[in-house]
Amino acid sequence: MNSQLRERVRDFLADHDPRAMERVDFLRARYDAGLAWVHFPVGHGGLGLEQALQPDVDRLFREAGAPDNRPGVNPIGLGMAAPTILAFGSDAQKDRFLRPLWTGEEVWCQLFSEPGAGSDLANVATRAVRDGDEWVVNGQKVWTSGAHNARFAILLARTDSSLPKHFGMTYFLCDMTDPGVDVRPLRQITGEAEFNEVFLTDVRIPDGQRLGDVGEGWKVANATLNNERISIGKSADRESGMLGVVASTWRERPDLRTPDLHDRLLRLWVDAEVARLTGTRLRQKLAQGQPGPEGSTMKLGFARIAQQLSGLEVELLGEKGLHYSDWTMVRPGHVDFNGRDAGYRYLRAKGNSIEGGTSEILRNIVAERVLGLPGEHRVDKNIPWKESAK
Amino acid sequence: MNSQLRERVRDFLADHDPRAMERVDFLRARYDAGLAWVHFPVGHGGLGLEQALQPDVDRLFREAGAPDNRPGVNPIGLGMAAPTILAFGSDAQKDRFLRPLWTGEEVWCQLFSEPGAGSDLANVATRAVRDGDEWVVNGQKVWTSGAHNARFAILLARTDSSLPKHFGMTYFLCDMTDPGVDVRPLRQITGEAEFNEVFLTDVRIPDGQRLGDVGEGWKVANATLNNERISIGKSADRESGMLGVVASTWRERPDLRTPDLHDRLLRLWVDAEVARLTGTRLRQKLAQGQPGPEGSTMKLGFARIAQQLSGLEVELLGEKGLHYSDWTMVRPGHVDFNGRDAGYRYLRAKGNSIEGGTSEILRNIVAERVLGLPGEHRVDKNIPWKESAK
Amino acid sequence: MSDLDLLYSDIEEDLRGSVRDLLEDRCDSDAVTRMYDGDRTVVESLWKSLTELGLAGLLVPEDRDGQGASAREAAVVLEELGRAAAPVPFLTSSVVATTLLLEGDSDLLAPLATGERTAALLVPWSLAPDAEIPAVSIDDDRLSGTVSTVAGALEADLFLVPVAAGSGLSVYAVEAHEASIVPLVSLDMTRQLADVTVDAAPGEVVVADAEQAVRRALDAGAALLASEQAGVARWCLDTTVAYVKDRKQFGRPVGGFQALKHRLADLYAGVESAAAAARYAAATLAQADPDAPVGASTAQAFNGDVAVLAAEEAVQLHAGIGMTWEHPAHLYLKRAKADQIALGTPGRHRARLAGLVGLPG
Amino acid sequence: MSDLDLLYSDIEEDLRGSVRDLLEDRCDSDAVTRMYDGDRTVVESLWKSLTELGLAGLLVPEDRDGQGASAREAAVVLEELGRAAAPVPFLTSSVVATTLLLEGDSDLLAPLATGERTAALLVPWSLAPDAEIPAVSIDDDRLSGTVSTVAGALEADLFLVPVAAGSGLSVYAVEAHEASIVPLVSLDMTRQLADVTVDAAPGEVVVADAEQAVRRALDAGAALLASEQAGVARWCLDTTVAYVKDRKQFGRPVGGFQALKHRLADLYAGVESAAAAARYAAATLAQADPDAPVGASTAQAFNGDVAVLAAEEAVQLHAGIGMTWEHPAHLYLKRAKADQIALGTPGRHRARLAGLVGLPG
Repeated sequence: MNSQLRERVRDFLADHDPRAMERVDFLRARYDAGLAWVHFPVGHGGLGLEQALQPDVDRLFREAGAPDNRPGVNPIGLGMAAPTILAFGSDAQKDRFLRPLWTGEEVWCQLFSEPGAGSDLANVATRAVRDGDEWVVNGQKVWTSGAHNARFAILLARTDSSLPKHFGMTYFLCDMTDPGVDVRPLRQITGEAEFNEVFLTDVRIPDGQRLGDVGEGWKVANATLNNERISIGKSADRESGMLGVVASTWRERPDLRTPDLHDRLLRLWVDAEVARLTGTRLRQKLAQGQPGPEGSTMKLGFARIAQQLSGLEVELLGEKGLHYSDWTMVRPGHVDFNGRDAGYRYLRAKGNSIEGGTSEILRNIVAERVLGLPGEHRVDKNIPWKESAK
Repeated sequence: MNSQLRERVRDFLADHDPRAMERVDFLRARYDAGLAWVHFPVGHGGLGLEQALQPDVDRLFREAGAPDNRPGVNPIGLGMAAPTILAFGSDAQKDRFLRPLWTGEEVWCQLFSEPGAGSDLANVATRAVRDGDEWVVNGQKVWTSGAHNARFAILLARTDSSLPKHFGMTYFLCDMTDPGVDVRPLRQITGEAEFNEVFLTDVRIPDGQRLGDVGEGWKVANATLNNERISIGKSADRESGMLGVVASTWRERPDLRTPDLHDRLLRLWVDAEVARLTGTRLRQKLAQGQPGPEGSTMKLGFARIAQQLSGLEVELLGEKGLHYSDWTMVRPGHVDFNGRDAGYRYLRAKGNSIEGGTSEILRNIVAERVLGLPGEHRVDKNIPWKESAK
Repeated sequence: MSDLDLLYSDIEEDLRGSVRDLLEDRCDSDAVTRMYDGDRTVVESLWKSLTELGLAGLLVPEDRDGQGASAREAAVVLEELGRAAAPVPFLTSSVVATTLLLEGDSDLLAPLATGERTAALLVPWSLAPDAEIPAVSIDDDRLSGTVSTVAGALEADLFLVPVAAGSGLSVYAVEAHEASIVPLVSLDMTRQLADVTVDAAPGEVVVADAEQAVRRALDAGAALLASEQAGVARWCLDTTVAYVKDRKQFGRPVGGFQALKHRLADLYAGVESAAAAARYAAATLAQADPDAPVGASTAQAFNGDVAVLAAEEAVQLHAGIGMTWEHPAHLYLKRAKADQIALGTPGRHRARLAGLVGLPG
Repeated sequence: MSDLDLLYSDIEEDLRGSVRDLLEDRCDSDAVTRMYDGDRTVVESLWKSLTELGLAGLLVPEDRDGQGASAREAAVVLEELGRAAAPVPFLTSSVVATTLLLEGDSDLLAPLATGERTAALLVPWSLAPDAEIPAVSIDDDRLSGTVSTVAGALEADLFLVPVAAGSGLSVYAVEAHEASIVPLVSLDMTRQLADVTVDAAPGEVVVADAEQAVRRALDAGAALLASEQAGVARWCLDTTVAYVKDRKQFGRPVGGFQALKHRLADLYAGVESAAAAARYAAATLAQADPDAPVGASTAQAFNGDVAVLAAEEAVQLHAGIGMTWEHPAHLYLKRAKADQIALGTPGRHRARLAGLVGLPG
């Protein structure tokens, strides 16, 4: 690590005692000092340095006992909204939104998916009609995690249905406290409601909260999604995650072991370990500035391994695998994929190959962008959206 | 079984002592008595009865010590050429070809596939140009089993390249002794040459050996292929075929057993047994007159199981699995899929998912014809063959 | 060997039609889903209608108030019950408990056959036919002990209880009201399990020297569970095929995308094979063929996994909507996963086959 | 823990470039295919060229006439050798035999490093690093016994022979001309095996008390075989992707059919993962990390199957042409299948991992 940067952190901590300050004041000061995300520009929480330096900065703050910005509470904001606002926002938008986003004062959610626009995200039907200096938005969004806690949303809406689907969309920053926004919990197969449906009825968005040009929504949304897809997870220890849970059960319950389950567990141990090494290698490539869409394969493997491991665990537990913790409809504050019981893990893991891009879509992406195989025949590519089959 | 039919066989055997007659004379007489294939019409080796009665007739002849027509030597003739000639042939063609075909005096082969027309069989480029009462044929065929022993071939050739691909083909019966026919062995990954390439240079075929109308070749060829694809194999005993070989090795060599291989073997035992039961059920449906394209699934399963079993066997043998019997280029008289050593079985089984329709094509057929899912986008369907991408 | 008939007779198809009509009428998936929130009202009326069709007595001879049918017919009923994820005690009472009582001469069989009473064998639902059978103890003619994760206990008014009697095993009948029943939050609430405790409960012997009889009852359960699994898998396939024909993305039905077509073709092959495996298990059971245990374990080893695969593919290919509470796919995923463990996992049945067909490890 | 570097240094990429150029020049697939008909002329000149690059001595310190490189560089060479299905004794002589000699102070190491001599360890090629090591017997300083299916014996002029010496094991060096060598018709003729018999042959001890040394040599072989397998898999993927882009059926490239695209996407993920697994095995071996045995067995368990899958998919997706003698795909199928057994099957390595990572059966 850059010794100048280290010194800057040390100086900041000397001037700001985390134990003596209000949490939010400390975070705001850290943002203003450019130590929030060092790869962001000066004036917007950063210093224009390499992203690879950030983990060390975070470590220094952690070691000093400083509060963090609770990244788990605002993943959409930090991971998707912030880089998109940075790339496409006006100075006014960056000034208004980035600081409270980073400090966690304003949590964000994502209003992209719709019942008719899942894998085919460019098929969004939610309309935004211009009315003077505002846009009037009507439609239904789905699979919105954290909508009930969010202050703002990134929103994709159709502004011109006479154009082919990819060209008639615009990207907005939507205030979730608008009276036209109705958030309803969406119950899942696990019994709980981690996600929401969001109904938008005459929601009025100032034109100043449009991100990018009118009709440029697809381009902006893709920038957002690329931030999602290249996220290849953190460096992980051996046997972390789902494997650790199952391996513990295996070690603690010799009575449950059978040769069949043993070989399956060992295969999955190998798969998970190799996936871990593959992730390490990809991160090393990224650090050397060789990122690429091959990161998509990580999510494919993660989903498959999590599903097979959790399925195996239910079988391994046998009689106990027939139990379930609780079917009560709750809205979990925090989703722990490895939490609760084996049945929960089994059911929840089914979502791993659907959310954030289905495994089918990811395989298309790998085949076309990495291997260069021909794309699918696109019947709806060049016809007005309103005339295409829905 | 029909007692009248039983009596007819008994009467025939009383008049024709198989021990006292020349083999070929006996077979010709059996054909003339309508006892060759009882579902064929009277006059062409049959009695116009149900096909389901044939196995019992064959059994009665077998029990009487009568020679059979060596069906293994002429599978293309009996299984594909004969029903197609019956369905599309003129009386003269039926009279000329069916009897020596059934008796085995004339063996048949199939000239359909070409280097550029594998899964896309309708893409044949071999040309047949009319010249008076004859057709002059030029082109190259491939994957022709038994070509070097065959007297005749069923041949698909393009007679009009200005029509879309499916409409410009015609079906012929080709004399393999024509001087323009050049048969060359095609060596396979097993080392041997089970198949041939056949080069056709100015081969002259009389118009009287055209089967079906000019331009009707695709329809006729499909009738031939349906005869191939609904073949769901004979009733088999448990642990027959590849499974029997591997199970024997397992029983004889306790020293080779490991828990990993044990569970894999048991899985394949179950898969093979269930495939056997599925075949039995399909044959029972056929006997009740409920045939259907679901028979295509049998070949899919057969190929997968044979490949996995033979792969397992090589691993099971370990050190011995690194041996191979013989790489010498030979032309086997008879192909025993389960013969020779484990390495041979492993390599040969790779063909099971390619020959007679690849597993990919069969899955398309099941998806479209059985499940009714939409067909592929066909870019070449309505354009002249000569203008389509090759 | 002469092949057993693996098709359905006209009578069997008629039976299927009646059961299917009734289930369409009285077993809607919303009512079944409500069981997960504790509302079990659908069970009683549905079971009553089914018993009125005489289904509870299918396996019982006519002279003991039953229908005198066979495992073949029971298998058809189970295919339909699986297809509807129906929450009735047919498998636990009319197959497992009934098969056990058929081995004795208890008067309790007749009321079971008519549906007047409902019984459950007190064993863990995960018990394989060749596993050690847990038994309660007996002292002074009173039974005491706990049996965990029992299926069908919540619907039963009569328990058949394996009791350790000397070196062997006897089965006693105990009135349900003599036992303490603790319902469990279960992975599959359409077959909710319970822990059952008896504490110095009175009972009467219904089958003495009963170990083999219990194993045969469990084997009958395993053989016929395969038909339920085939039904679950069939529903998943049919529903998914219908959905992908209808659901459009990128301007075309997603069922036209070849990767999905190939997966569904493979799944179709699996479902057809599961039907054949289940049919063979039922046919060998129906005629007490010596191959019946091989048939049962083969079908369990195969169908347990196929039903899970079919349900997993249904969820995946329905994508988002398949993950929701409002779509019934989750009922089948939970049923399939619980059925995979019921009466022995596929791995357990493969291990049993190793012994039965002479392929030791 | 600090992550080991799993990428390639510039020096390693340069090495790869030299090896690849040489193989493109001197290892054409027709010449390799002719080995199946007994024509082995390609081996000697190819091996000579490779040794002239100094590859035989990669693992040997500079003061013993080697290059002083590490397992990382040897792994890069093996990726390229796998990619070309090259028939040279690099793995057997320059990795396994060399690693073993590095544990002693034999003068034989230097001529191995320069390529002047070539050695083979006399063990069956299927032997796993943790298996019992077969040994010949010794009587009056003369060695007698037969070792079957030895790899690299046909190319070697020097054999390293495990000898049962009292309760332990010693390794002796024996001149190849003192032994009787029977070439075997092998599944993979590009690494043709032989049975080797010594009958009262003279030899000299090169490593005493050698059991652990032999195991370490086999483990080095297993760790680096994973790179060969990654190379085999990479060739299969690359060649198949190129073919399906070019091959048209139904008027369009078959690589545009989604079922094939998805299979190739999955295969790509497998090949990338195999590369990472091989890299970790090489990195831990290079710095004698205590995790090296886990790295080797993980890579063997994974890459053995991926290489076979890649070769099988290559044959299947080339369809007819992939089944022919004239297309090189068969060379890779045979190499991959033989490599799956070499130095322990994937199942064998999984069983070993169970012990190494504390997941007993």
